[in-house]
Formats: sequence, C-alpha cells, structure tokens
Amino acid sequence: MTGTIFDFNGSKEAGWSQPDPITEDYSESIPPQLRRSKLPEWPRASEPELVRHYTQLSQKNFGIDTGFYPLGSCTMKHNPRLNERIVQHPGIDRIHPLQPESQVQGLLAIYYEMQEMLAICSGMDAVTLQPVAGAQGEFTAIRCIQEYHKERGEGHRDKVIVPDSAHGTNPASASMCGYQIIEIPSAHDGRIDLDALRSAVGDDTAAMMITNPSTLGVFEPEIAEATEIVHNAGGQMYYDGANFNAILGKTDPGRMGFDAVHYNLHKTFSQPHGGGGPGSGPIGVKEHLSKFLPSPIVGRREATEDEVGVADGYWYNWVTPESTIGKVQQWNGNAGAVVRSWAFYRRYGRELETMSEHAVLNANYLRHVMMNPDPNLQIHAMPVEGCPADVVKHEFTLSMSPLKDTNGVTGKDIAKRLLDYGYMAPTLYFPQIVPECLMFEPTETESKEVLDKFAQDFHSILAEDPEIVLSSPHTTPVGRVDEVWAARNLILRYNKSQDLS
Amino acid sequence: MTGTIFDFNGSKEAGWSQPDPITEDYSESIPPQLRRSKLPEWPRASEPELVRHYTQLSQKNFGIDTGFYPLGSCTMKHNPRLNERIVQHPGIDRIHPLQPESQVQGLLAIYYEMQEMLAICSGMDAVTLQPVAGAQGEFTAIRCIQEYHKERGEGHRDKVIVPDSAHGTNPASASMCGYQIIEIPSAHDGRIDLDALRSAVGDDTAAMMITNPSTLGVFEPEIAEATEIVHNAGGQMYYDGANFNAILGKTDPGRMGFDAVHYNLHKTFSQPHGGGGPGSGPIGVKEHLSKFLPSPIVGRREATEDEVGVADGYWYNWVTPESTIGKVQQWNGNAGAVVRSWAFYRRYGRELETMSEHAVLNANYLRHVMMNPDPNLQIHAMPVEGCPADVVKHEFTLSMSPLKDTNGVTGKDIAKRLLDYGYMAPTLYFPQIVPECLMFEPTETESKEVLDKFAQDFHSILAEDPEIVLSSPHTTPVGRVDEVWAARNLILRYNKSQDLS
Amino acid sequence: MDQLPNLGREQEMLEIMGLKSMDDLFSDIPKKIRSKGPLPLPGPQSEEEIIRDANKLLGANVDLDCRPSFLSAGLARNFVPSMVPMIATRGEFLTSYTPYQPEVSQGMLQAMWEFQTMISELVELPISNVSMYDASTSAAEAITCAVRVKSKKVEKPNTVFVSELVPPHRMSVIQNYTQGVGIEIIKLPHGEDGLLDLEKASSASGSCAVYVEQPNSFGILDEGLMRLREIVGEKTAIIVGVDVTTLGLVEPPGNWGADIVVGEGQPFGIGPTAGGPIYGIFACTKDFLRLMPGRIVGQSIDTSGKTAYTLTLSTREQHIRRHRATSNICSNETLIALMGAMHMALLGPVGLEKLSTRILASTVRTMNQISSIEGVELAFPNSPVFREFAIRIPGKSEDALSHMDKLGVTAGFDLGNWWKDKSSWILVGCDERTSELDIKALKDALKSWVEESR
Amino acid sequence: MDQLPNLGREQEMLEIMGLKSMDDLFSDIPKKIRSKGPLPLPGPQSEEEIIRDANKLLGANVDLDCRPSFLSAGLARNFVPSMVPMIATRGEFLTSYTPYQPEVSQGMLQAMWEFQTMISELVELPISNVSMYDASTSAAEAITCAVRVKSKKVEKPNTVFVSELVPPHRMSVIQNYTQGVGIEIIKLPHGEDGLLDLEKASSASGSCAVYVEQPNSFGILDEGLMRLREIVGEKTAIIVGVDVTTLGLVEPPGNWGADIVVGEGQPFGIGPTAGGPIYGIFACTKDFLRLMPGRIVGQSIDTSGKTAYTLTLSTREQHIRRHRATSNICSNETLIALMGAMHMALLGPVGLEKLSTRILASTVRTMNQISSIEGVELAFPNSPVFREFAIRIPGKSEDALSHMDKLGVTAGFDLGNWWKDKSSWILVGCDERTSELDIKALKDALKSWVEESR
Ligand SMILES: Cc1ncc(COP(=O)(O)O)c(C=O)c1O
Ligand SMILES: Cc1ncc(COP(=O)(O)O)c(C=O)c1O
Repeated sequence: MTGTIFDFNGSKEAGWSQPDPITEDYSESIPPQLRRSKLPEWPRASEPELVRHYTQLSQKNFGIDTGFYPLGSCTMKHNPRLNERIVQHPGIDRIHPLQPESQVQGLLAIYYEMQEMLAICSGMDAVTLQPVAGAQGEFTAIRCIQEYHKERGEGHRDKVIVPDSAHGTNPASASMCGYQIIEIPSAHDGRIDLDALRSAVGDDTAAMMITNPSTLGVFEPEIAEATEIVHNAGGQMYYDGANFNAILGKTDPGRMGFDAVHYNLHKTFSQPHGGGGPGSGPIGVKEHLSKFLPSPIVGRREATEDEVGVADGYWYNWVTPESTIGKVQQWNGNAGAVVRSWAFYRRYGRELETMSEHAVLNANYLRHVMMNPDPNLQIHAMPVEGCPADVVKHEFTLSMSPLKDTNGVTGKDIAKRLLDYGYMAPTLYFPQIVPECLMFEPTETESKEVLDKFAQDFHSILAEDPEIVLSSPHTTPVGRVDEVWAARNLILRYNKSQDLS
Repeated sequence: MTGTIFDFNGSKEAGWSQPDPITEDYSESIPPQLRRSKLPEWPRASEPELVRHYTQLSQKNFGIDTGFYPLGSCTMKHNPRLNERIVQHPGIDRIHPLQPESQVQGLLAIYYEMQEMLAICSGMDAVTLQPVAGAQGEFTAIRCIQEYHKERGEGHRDKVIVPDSAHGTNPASASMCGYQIIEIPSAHDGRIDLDALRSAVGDDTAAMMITNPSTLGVFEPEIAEATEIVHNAGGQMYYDGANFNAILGKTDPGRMGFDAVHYNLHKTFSQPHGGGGPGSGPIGVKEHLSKFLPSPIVGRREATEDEVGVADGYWYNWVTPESTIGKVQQWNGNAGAVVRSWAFYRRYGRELETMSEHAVLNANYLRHVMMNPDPNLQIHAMPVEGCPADVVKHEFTLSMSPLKDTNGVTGKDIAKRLLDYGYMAPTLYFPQIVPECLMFEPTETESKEVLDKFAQDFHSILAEDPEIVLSSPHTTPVGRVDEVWAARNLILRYNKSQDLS
Repeated sequence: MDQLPNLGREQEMLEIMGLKSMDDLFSDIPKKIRSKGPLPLPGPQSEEEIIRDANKLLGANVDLDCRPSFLSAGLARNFVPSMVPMIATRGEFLTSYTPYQPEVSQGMLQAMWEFQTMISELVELPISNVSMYDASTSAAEAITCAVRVKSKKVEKPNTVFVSELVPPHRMSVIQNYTQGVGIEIIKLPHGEDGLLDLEKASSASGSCAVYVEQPNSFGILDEGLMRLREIVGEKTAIIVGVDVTTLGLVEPPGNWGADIVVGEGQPFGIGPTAGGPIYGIFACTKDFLRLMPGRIVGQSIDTSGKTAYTLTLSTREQHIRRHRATSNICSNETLIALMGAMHMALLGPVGLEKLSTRILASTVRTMNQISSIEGVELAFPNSPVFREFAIRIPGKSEDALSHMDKLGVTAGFDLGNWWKDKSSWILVGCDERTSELDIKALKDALKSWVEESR
Repeated sequence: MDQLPNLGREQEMLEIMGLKSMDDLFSDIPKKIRSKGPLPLPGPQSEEEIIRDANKLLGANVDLDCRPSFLSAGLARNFVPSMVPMIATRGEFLTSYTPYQPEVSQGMLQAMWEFQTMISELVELPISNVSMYDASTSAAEAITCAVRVKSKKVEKPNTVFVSELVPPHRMSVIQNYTQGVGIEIIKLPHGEDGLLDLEKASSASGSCAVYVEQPNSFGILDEGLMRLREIVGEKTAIIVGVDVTTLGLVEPPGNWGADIVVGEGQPFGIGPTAGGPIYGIFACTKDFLRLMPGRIVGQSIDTSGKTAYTLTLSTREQHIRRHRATSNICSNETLIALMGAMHMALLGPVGLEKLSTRILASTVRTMNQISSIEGVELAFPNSPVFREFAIRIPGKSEDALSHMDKLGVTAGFDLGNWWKDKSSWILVGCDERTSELDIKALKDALKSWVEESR
C-alpha cells in the first residue's frame, strides 16, 4: 500500500534546490513579530520519492485514458494530446493577464476566434470567455439577466424557474444571485410540463433555466412553446449548455429562442476534467444582454500600419461592455482551457456537426444494444428506460427498479460492479425523477467494439449471482468505501485526527 | 485483457489527418511496376483508441517510477524529469546532424563540456560521444586499440583477455573485431587471479577488458598489478565503465592504469533505459589512442569577432582525429542522451562524488540489512554472500544455494516472488561464477525506508511456505511465462502464426 | 477528425438499430428550429496545421521570461519544477472526473487529502478544501460563508468590512457574489503609510466579518493586522487573503486569529498562464466547516477496514442540496491543486523558506536600486514590503511603461488602472527569478524615461 | 542534489552498519590510486539554473523548423503526432529496463511484438527484431549476419557486394563492422543515370550478399533492383536499405526477393534530434532468424495458459552466448521503436500512403521549380526520385550553401563532403512539410546566388 506523502520525512536537509537569493541586506526587512515561528510540517522528500509516490497514486485512479467512462452529463470524451502540447508554449504558459495588448495579440486573436465560433454555434450575439466553469457561467448569465431587469425597472422579478431534472448548479447559481427558485415537475415522459410552466410564470419571473436535450438525453420538442410562455411573462430564457455536444450544427439555443447560454468547454471541447477541474464556462447572450457581460471581452479593428499583431490585418483589443457587471473571475478566465478548446475546435471546424452526429449515434447505439440482450442469457431483470423516446440524443437513462424489486440489487450495486469490469460507473441516481437511475453518455470517441463489449458485460452483471454484485467491487484498489464513516469521523488532514464533528 | 493493436480495424477510413500534398503532377513519377500493390495491414485506429491501448499496456509494465528496481549492473536510478523537459527544446529535437557548425554552436558547446567532464572524471585524455550504447563503446575502443597495434606493426596481436565474470558484451564486442577471446577464471573471492592472468598474457595479447569494481560489486585492490602485467606484455587495458557509478571522485580508471574506457551514460548519468534503450556509450582514451577515435569529435578555439556562437568567447567545431577509425554510428551519437546526461551532470557538478558515496552507502546498507534478519524470524535458509568482502561498492551478490539445497527454492523463484511484493527482481544468475546468484544494485536514489522494507520483505519470502514461492508470481498481470513455449512456437508477429522453427 | 473511431461505420451501426440515415437520429428536432446548411465555419485541420497556426499565434505573444518583467499584481512569474506538469498530466489524473466512485479514484482523493493537509499546515488552520476557482472567488465565497455562519449571532448581520486596498478586480468579484444576497460591504480605510487604520477598524466589531490582505495590494506587510482579533472582538470572523509565498517567512494568519484564509495558489504549481487555470486556496476553522464552499476529502475505511479516501460533507454541495447549497461550485481546479501539492512537496519546509527569502531579497534589492533614481519615490518608504512595492514617478505611468516596453522592459503595473488618482504610480513586482541584470535593465530604462521626460 | 533521499542521514545508516565515516566505505581502494581532492568541476546547479543555461545553449542552435530547410541525407524533418512523446514517456515505459521479467513487462513486450508485426507488414518480410542502433549499424549487421548464414554455402565466402552509392558515413560503419572478421567488401558500380549497373551486378552472383539502397543516396528509385534476384541467383542474400516513408507508394523489397531489409526508422516516431536517439529497422526471412542480431519478442503462454509475451531466441545474444553471440548489441533503441509503433499505428495504411504521397509531391514540385533556374541542372534528369534529388550548380556548393544560409535558407547538403568530385553538387531534401513558400525561398536564394556568382 502507498503510504501518505507525510511518511517522507527522513532527511532534514530535503528541500528543492534553488539558486541563492540576490545578495542584499534584507534580514531586517520583516518585523520580528511578523516572522514565522515554525515552518509548516510539509513532507521532506526527494524528487525520486515524489515521482514514485504520485505515479503510484495515479495507478489507483481511473481516467478516460484507462477505460470507458460513460458518466452521463459529463461528456467524458477523449482529450487529444495536441491540446496539452500547445499549452506548453510560453506564449500561453508564461503570459500575465495584465500585459499590454501589444504583447498578447496572439492570445487575443484566439479569444476572438473562440468568441465568434461559440456565438455562431449557439446562435447568440456576444460571448465572454471569462467564467471558469459551467456553474460560474450560469451565475454570470443570471447576473446579467438580473441587471437587465433592473435597468428596465423590473428589479422586482425575483423568481427563477427550473425543472426538477435540472442540474444542481442551476438552482444553486440563481440562488447565489438572490433569486427564489421555483422547481417545476417534469411530465411523466421527462419532458417539460407546459401546463406546470404556465402556472409557474408570472410578473415575478426573472428567468427560466433549462437544458435541451435534457439530462434524460431527450430533445424537448416543445421548447419553442416553453420559450414563448416565459418570454410572454417577461422572463428570460437561460440555456444550460452542458449538453451542447448533442446538437452542434443541427439546431442551436438561439433558434430555440434562448437569451443566454453557457458552454462547458471542458465537456463539448474536450478540456480534460483533471479529477474535478479545471473547467471553462463561457457564456453567450443575445444582443439585449450583451452590454451587461463581464469585462473585458475581445474586440478587433483593422490594424494601422505600425501595428504588426498576428499579421492578419487586424488589431485585437480588450473591450469593456457598456453596463458590465464587472468581474466574476479575477482575470480573463481559464485562458489555458480556452486555448486547448481552440485547438480542439480547429480539428473539426464546421465538422463539429459530424462530431455531434457521432455522439448521438453512439448514445443511440449503446442504448439499443443494452436494451436488446442475447435472448439466451438468464437475466434476472432488465432495466426499463428512464424515459421512453424513439431516439435519444447524447445520453440516456435506465431505471434499475425492476432489478431492485426482483433481487435487491440497486443501481449503485450495478455501478460498483461495473468498476470490477474495468469501466467507470455511469452517473448514479441523477436525474432524481428516474427511480434507481443510471445515466449513460458514451460520447463520440468510443468505438463500436467498446460499446458492444460494455453492453455484453452489463448483461453479464445482470445475470450474475446477486451476492457478487451486492458485495462489489472486488478487484479495485480498495473495496466499497464507507462514506458514512468518513462523514462521522471527519479526518480531513494528516495526523491531527481530532474529532471535528 | 488488452487485445492487440490489430483489433482496431473497424473503420476503413481511419488514418491520421494530414494536410493535403502540394499540388503538383506527381502521378507519373513512380514507374508502375515499382508501385506498391497492397498497403500494409497496419491497425486502422483513432487517437482515442491508441491512447487507451498504450496507456493500458503501460499499466502492465514496471519501471523505476513504479517501484524499487534493484537490477544489479544496470544502475536503475531515478530519471529526473528535468532531462526530459530539456530535450523537448527544438534546439535539440529539430536539429539535423549535417547542419553547418554555425547553426549548432550550442549543441557543440554541450558536447565539448561533456567530453571534458568525462575525461576529467575518468582520468582520460580524449573522449568521443559517438557510440550509442555501452556495447558499441567497447567495440569502438577495441577497434581503436586494434588500429593502434596495427600502426605499431603489432597487428599479429589477436587475443583479448576477459575475466569469466565479465559482461557478455565484452567478449562479444572483441569478437566482432575479429579477436580471439581468452577467458580467465576469477579467484575464489571473485577477484582477478593474477597468476591466471600472468599465464594468459603474451606476445599475442591485444588487450584485456575488465570492470572495476567488478560485477560482484568488489573493488579490485590489485588492479594496478593487473594493469602492469598486461602492459608489460604489450597489451592495452580496457575499462568497462558500467560500474562507474561506484567510484566517481574517489578514483578513476586513468589512475588505475587503463588506456581506454567506455561510459554508460544511461546508467551513471541517468538517461532513462526505456525498456531496453536508447543508451549512450561514449569512450575515453589516453593520448596514444586518441588519434584513432571515431570522427568527428568537438574541439574549440577562441572565437573571432564576427563569430557569435554561445557568447562564451569560444567557437566550437567538429574535428577529425588524425588516424580515425571512421564511424560507428551514422551521425554523432545519441545527442538526445548526451543532452540529458549534461543536465544530470550539471545538477551535481563536482558533487558527483557525493552521488557515488550515496550509491555505495546504499549498497552496503542494503547488504547489511539483508544479511542481518530479525533473529525471531523462522527463515528457511539464509543466502550466503556471493563474494565475501568488508565493504562492497555499488552492488553486491548473494547466492541462494543454501535455500535451494534446503527446500528447492531457487534464485529464480525468489526473483519471481519479489515481483508479487511490488519490486523488480534483482539480476539473476549473473555473474555465473556465483551459484544461484542474485545481484542487487540499489543506486543512490532509494531511501533508507525503501531499503529497510525491501530487506524485510525479502526475509518474509525466505520464511514463506516454499510452495507459494515456487509457484510465484501470483499478483502480476500474467503468471510465470513459459519461455520454452515461446522458443518452440516462435510466434513472432500477429496472425501469421506459421511455424518458423 | 482523428477522434472518431466509428467514422465510416455509421451505416453498419444504424442498420443494427433499424435506422436508415444519420438524419433519423435527429428526427425529434422540430423542423422550424433545425439549422439550415452547414455551420458557417472553416473546414477541419490536421494536427500539423493547428500546431503551425498555434506557433504563429502564440509566438506573437511576448512571454514574461523572454525579457526583464516586473509584473505581478496577484499572479506570480514563478518557476515550476519539471516533474510537476509531467507527472500531473499522466492520463489517470488528467482524464478523470470528480471522484464520485472512490474505489477507483483513490489516487486523486489521497493526493487532495494530502493537499488539504499541506494548505492547513501552510496557513495554520485545521481545515482546507480542495480548491476554489481563484483567489478572488475564494475571497468572495469566504465572505458569503462567514455571513452564513455569523449573521444570526452578531449585531450587524449581513455586514462585512473589507480593506479599501483590495484591488478593484477582486472587489468586483466580491460585489458580484454578494450583491444579490443582500450583503453590505463597507470599506476599511488605510493610512498614509499604507497600513490598515486600526482605529477605524474597530467599527467592524459586531459585523459578520472583516476581509484584509497580507501583504496588501501595495505589497505592504502589515504587522497591525495581528491585532485585528483584539480590535474586532471574538464574534466577527477575520478573513485574510495571503500571498502564499510569504509564508516561509511571515507568520501565518491562522496563528494570529484568522478564521478563514484565502489566497491565490498559483505560485505553487503552475505558471501565470494568462490568468487561468489557477486555483484559490480556502482554509478555515472548524466553525465554518459545515457551511463552507467546495469539495472536501476525508479519510475513511473500506468494507475490510482498510484506509480509503472519499469525498465527504457533500450535503453542503449543489448536487445534493441544490438551491440551498453553500456554493454553486461544481468543477473546481483539482488538477491545478494537484500540481500545487507536488510543488509544495518538492519544496518542503526548507525550500519554502528559501523561496520566500529569495523573493524578499529581490524585492528589497529592486526597491533600493529603483528608489535611488532621482525623481522616483517610494510611495510607502517606511513600510516593509514583499514581492511588490509602489513608486511615484514624475509623469504618467502609462507613458513611462510604454517607453520602457519599447526598451524591452516590462516594468510593472500602472496603478492608474485601478485607482484614477494614482496615474503616476507604478506597482513593481519582483520574484525569485528577478536577477541583477533584470534590475539593472529596469533601472536604466526608468532612468532614461525620467531624463527624457524632463 | 534533489535526487538523494538519504542526504543528511549518512551517519545514521553508517552506524547501523557499524561504520564510522563515509570514508570507511572506500577503504578498499588502495591509497596510490585514490583521487586527491575534489573533482575539478564547478559546483552543483539547481533545476532553475540548468534550464536557464539549457535555453541559452540550445536556443543558440538554428532549428530546422524556424526556416526553409532542405536537409535530409538519411534523416527526416518529420512531424510527430503529439500523442507519441507524451504517452511513450509515461514512467512505466520510460524508466523500465530490458524486459528480463516478462511477468511485469507485458506492456513493453506486447508493444514490441506489435512493432515487429508492423515492420514486417511494412517491408513484407516475416520477421523483425525490436530495433538496431540506426540504419547504418543495421546495414552493417545485416551484412555480417548474411555472411554467417551464407558463407558455407556459396562460392565466394566472406564476400559482399555493396552499392558504390552507399553514403560514406554508412560505408565507414560497414567497414568498421566487417574489417575484423575478414569480410571483403566489393563495390557495385552505378551508371551515368544513377541506376545500378545491372550487368556488372551479376558479378555478385556466388557471393554471400549484395547490399543496395532504395532510394539510393541521390534519391533515385531504381526499378532495376527488382531484377536483382534473377541476376544474383538464389544463393546470394539480397539486403536492401530503404527509406521507410517510400513504402506507402513503393513496392516493398520483401515482395521482390529481398532477404533482409534494413533502414532508418526515425521518420516514424522521433524528430531528427541531432542524429540520435533514432532506430534502425531489421527484418528478414526465416533463413536468417537464428543468426540475426537484436532482441526478438515472441508470443507465449503463462502457467494458466493465458497469452503472454516474452523475449525469445536469447541464445543468439551476448548475455548468453558471449563471444559467440550473433551481435554485441545489448541496449538497443526500444523506446524509440515504441514511439515508432505509435506513429505507425496512428498513420494507419491510409495515412502512410498519404505521407508518401506528400513527400513525393514536394519532391517533384521542388525539383521542377529548382531545375527551371538557369545554370542549375538536375544531375539525373530522367530517373524517378523520392525525397531527394541532386543538382549541379555553376560553382562550388560550399559557397552557394553559405550564401543561401545567410539569406535564411538551409538549402541542402554539399555532396562534395561525400565525394570530392561532386563539390558542385547539392543534394536537396524535401519532405511532407515542404511548403510552396519554402520552395519559393529556396528558388529565390539559389537564383540570387547563381546571378551574383556570374
Ligand atoms: C447539466 C449541467 N449543468 C451544469 C454543470 C456545471 O458545470 P461545471 O461543473 O463546469 O461548473 C454540469 C456539470 O456537471 C452539468 O452536467
Ligand atoms: C558491465 C556491463 N558492461 C557493458 C554493458 C553494455 O552496455 P549497453 O547495454 O549500453 O550496450 C552493460 C549493460 O548492461 C554492463 O552491465
């Protein structure tokens, strides 16, 4: 077993070699009382020990690179290495966001190109790349909408409507802006219940937040109607773009009638998720919201003669929107993620549409093979579809209820057992409207063979002795982890294991 | 189980995207008969599939980064990542060896610095960095010695003496030059048998090849005497520098009386071994052999006014030794390995001596703890030392004969069982003069804790039920591999499994 | 399109499903909202072409390392050991998501638990989360967190006092995060010497929290902050924003009464990278644990009692508590925090102290050299500084900076951008890599401008 | 000295062993040969300082990509997909040694077995080893191997015929590898058109082997080589050195009678990297299997019958057979071969064909453009070429190249360096990355020299 990093404390001399300080008399320059009395108890390790420590840790971690990762709503697609290579360039890695425009024309050009591309793909008029995650994009857009209402003298609008299948960040983001949340139930087939919506909207409606296709993977055919209902009530329509991978080039939130949208660059544009981040959550808005966007965004004009720039005839500059809400991140967003996404985008260009086609092809295919097992198999109980639909988009849900009713095996048990087969589990128990829900999103970067094999293994699990499944996983670095124990004992750091509960 | 790469063949369109060819009418430019009729059956895979394939393969491979690698004679020390970073620089990666000197002054400066440093450390007068592995270094040096004898009219000297503990490359290299090999037995304590040497040398002696400390890890106290015997007979003394890690700054082959030496940069200077290579095997020689060195080596002179170079006042140039043997590699050696080793060297500078001290400290410490088990342990039979000595240098040998005699567990069984404990096995059955030999070289980059734990685990294995050890390994990706089956069936490529035997 | 393994196999797959064309897969999208024609974008490029374009574009940027640069203002021109990016980008780390399945995520979970410990040790507070987006959102969420914890217990609910020297971009983030939920932000004044006006700070007593920075935005290390606890009393939370690189020499706020410490983690782990991805640190006392933002890893056991790690206290988070969550944060900056952990571990305590010392030495040296130029004055000559110091010059900073830029020196930050009345102030940022040659270049450039502009 | 975990713990460890000082560990080295005083070398540097120096030194080199470059002569200015170095340098691959313990080396073993298959497919011969040092040592060892296999069966034992156009540096390697063991090398002449003189080639009949190259060192694709088998008869081994990138378009030698194919693998997997590490390929028919050089991986089974891979036929190798080994090769170029395998797999058959086509198109285009310059002549106007072609210019190549170098164009290789009588010949090397702009730059530069030198 790997110990912790704090086991490395043998050598008192350990400490990364550095050049000596500039010769200068600085000894007096920190007042004695301000002087740190005791150095932190950090590890005292050599490079070989740390390389091995982290290599061994990595071997206990599952990523897309190691296996199929059908985590619904998270779009765990392949992360091309090209993107990682490009961000090593000092022209991004060693750039300070406060450098004068003349020193960062290349970066601004990439920002501009990305703003334009995202606007085109979403049918929006203006884009900011500042928000650093989807949730922050939501927050930013809701802030813009808030200022929009205020400016129109409608500051009294204090409610935001979200469907019950919405991602948790939607209500959380709106609530952080001070809004009250109205949750509306989905119809039995997972779609928007237009009647429920009609009775939820009113004078106090600031906005509705929704994703389409929904987190059930289903395209909302009455989206235009929903949009109209909210607009008629004076509310704004917000599009959670986490599921953008399903529709690129086929339709866009602009056409559907939305006013604002966030993108998850780390999903659609393959910025690696890195164990939980970084992300990047740019937003796009229609004209009427654009002057509220956070500052700055990138504009361009024709270059004058002595402006060299990136030699495309343009000069790029930072622009402050007229009634900007200011800043949501200290700088200009996760530039590194933007550059990676730019590299990804360039790889497809207008064929982003083909990408979406394959994402949808793979999701439907996987759903088909999962729902049609070899009839000779002795399967205890097949799951039922979380949401019946002729076709799904990028993801789909299955309910494990029949299985649970038959032999007590839950969705969670299936999820854990899949780990033994070398897969990451699908998203579990979300959306909550599907009982014993498993949500699968294969993405476009998995081959038919992988999907076939996954379905086959899934069916094997359904046919297995329930005892094996209930006690799974069996082959993982640790067995099923006791989450309650963790919450009860709260050992949140090394050594000082005092009870914090 | 990971399939093979040839399982990826679903998409007939697969093929790395590339820009289109320059527009030009080239269709006629290959005569029809010369046209390839059928493309090779290479995999047809996408990037995601290949990244996962190779990631999964890597997970079935053991490296220094994953665990302790006490493979004797191979100096499996930590490979600093700095070195890998530096060779990404286009100033090495994108350099052609035929570029004019003015375009590669920086590279030549590094070559020069390395030549000088290696000469200093070894007590030699001239160094070439051309040989790309230790074995090629041996071959190159023996070729120089051969030409030296020829020039002196002693071309009749047709024998090279090697001790029976020598690495296999020594006799193989000399034999590739056309020499006859005289193998002399070691004395009972593993040292040179001076009497045997005296009776082996003669008018026909071209050279003797030897490593010191020997592959038993023992420093040869009578090395000067051996050197004298060979020199008196008119032979040249060749130093196999694979064990250089043990003596840097303490003594050197020059002082010991050697005429030529090879360095294994991939051992002493931490160039990663990469599953079997690349390596780098520069050689150093005394003045009288220097004019035979392969061409070119790097010289320097004061720069003229308009020569900018690397701004150290010098101009570096390729120099052809007067009576050069010509080339042993097509270009100027493994430049990438030289640059990595340069970065490694710079990290220590004159403290390479400290590095050697720690290599020797660790070897002696490991030997001590391995030979002194907890007396309460029920150990079946302790190994005996392969070569009794007060202190060893960088490595040491143990003979598992007592264990084998007691319960039939061989050195190989112990080696396999160590794999289960997360270690690479030591070198097995080499040198052959020690029965049931295991050879351990911990290197300077392992901590006391790792050495203690290894000794403890080793003792546990000695105490284990022999059945477990005999049938090991148990936890590795595959069980003990049948090497005889492989040699009998000779399946050397995918699919066409015709019998080649 | 090298990322699509099923390219060319569409028909085969469609047939298995009983479908005819790719279009069948999109039959559920109503015609009236279907896109017409292909996306108006250029065609796909190969890796080779993209690298060519990237090199052209990124090569047109002037990076900090290619010339003397004195730009800091909250982000460090640091040195990241080679091991850090190389090991952190191993696929198992790079391409994993939030560790919802702890059984196959022990690597990242343990690394983050160790990160939490290192941050806890660094600032001397018992609890750390796994990262925030950056220093500013960390400060903003520290404020909302403090209000959640304190509002019901203090005389001035929903009120927070914030140092007036908090730089405007951070202040703007704070405002965005606090405006909607009705938190009143009141500014704490600083004196002529740049130090916090401790007398006026007593007005913060009875409020939910004070937020101050150490050093402040002029680089000043303010000893007086150590008396804040006694000034604001026990009930008001003290939130301190730190420059993490000071903490090898400077007493951490946890030791003088801070309840929450936030700051920019970037100097440990990643280059300035044009402002992101970077990561904010967030550490606190146990009083704030159940209402704090962000992911937290706890030690636990598996079914056989073996030590294991897992996300814990998730009930604070949006995916469970939805609109009542303590924050909306979901994706955070884990990978960058991992790089931070590696960098901190490599430094060790001794390396941290040395790093702090190097930065301090450069700062003092640069300050001494620059202030000797006739016409150039230190804005706060008597206050101790770290990393940065402010100068006043005889003329507009904008002109001086652009003059020096043309001479190949990035000389600092025009404080007029932050505060209109400081348009002749420059914030000069130093770091461990500032060399004598850099300082000389800066001095010569500034001198030449002073002389020319006379 | 960040690599020494036991720094500062020496005494502790010595005491456990019952020793007093580090010097005790070196007591076995006789005084008379002990070094006096420290090594006369500078002190240690930190990573930061070394990177600074490395950037200075390597930055002083002019890399091939920063300007139009037409230098090839056996090594390719290629494009390596980003995935290749990133995945190949995963520690498990990078820091492993020769897979003596197959149970924990299945990854590299399988990858090498797959590599063998891809090389085998590429050249159409059934057997490949895991790599040689480079194309030249591979050619040299192919010759010694052929002699081992054939000498007892042919009329002219120990005799090998080699194309006179084999470039001198390769010829020199061949000579070094063959001189000692008494192999006679006889040159095969080429005609005025650069093609092998097939009539004279018949003299090779009865010898152990012929060694020819396709394309030859003037870039010429020689259709006549396909008749070699009929000319030299069945008993003489045919060894062909190839440019691997031709093989997407050109019939592989395995299909026209070659017994051994060698060549430079570098275009697949790694940049020119100043000449190394690169790797040689070595493929052959089964007649040569037991006497061939280098490591070979075979499929096998483990104790439970599961497929596994292992090194095989090791009895040929030096560590077992010692002076009777088929070669002295020990460390080879496995890691680079791994990168080659990744690159080949990414290309796939379709990508290989496209790569070959791109190189061919650039070559033809460049040739057409350059040969239109007045005064410049193609050395072999009627022979098909690939990647390279030779021109004759009115003056010394040395002068022309240095003139063009000053104009920022690396225009090719001075063939006078190889053959004294060709001092007004330039070998112009093209590749898949040669652009129209590059060609124009070359044309302009060459034109300007021709005009000026008139
Ligand atoms: C539907 C949906 N919306 C929003 C988000 C939040 O995005 P982020 O994690 O980037 O904050 C997610 C992320 O999981 C999501 O799936
Ligand atoms: C003692 C000794 N000599 C020579 C060599 C050969 O070196 P290389 O593998 O670089 O050819 C080795 C390598 O294992 C060795 O251990």
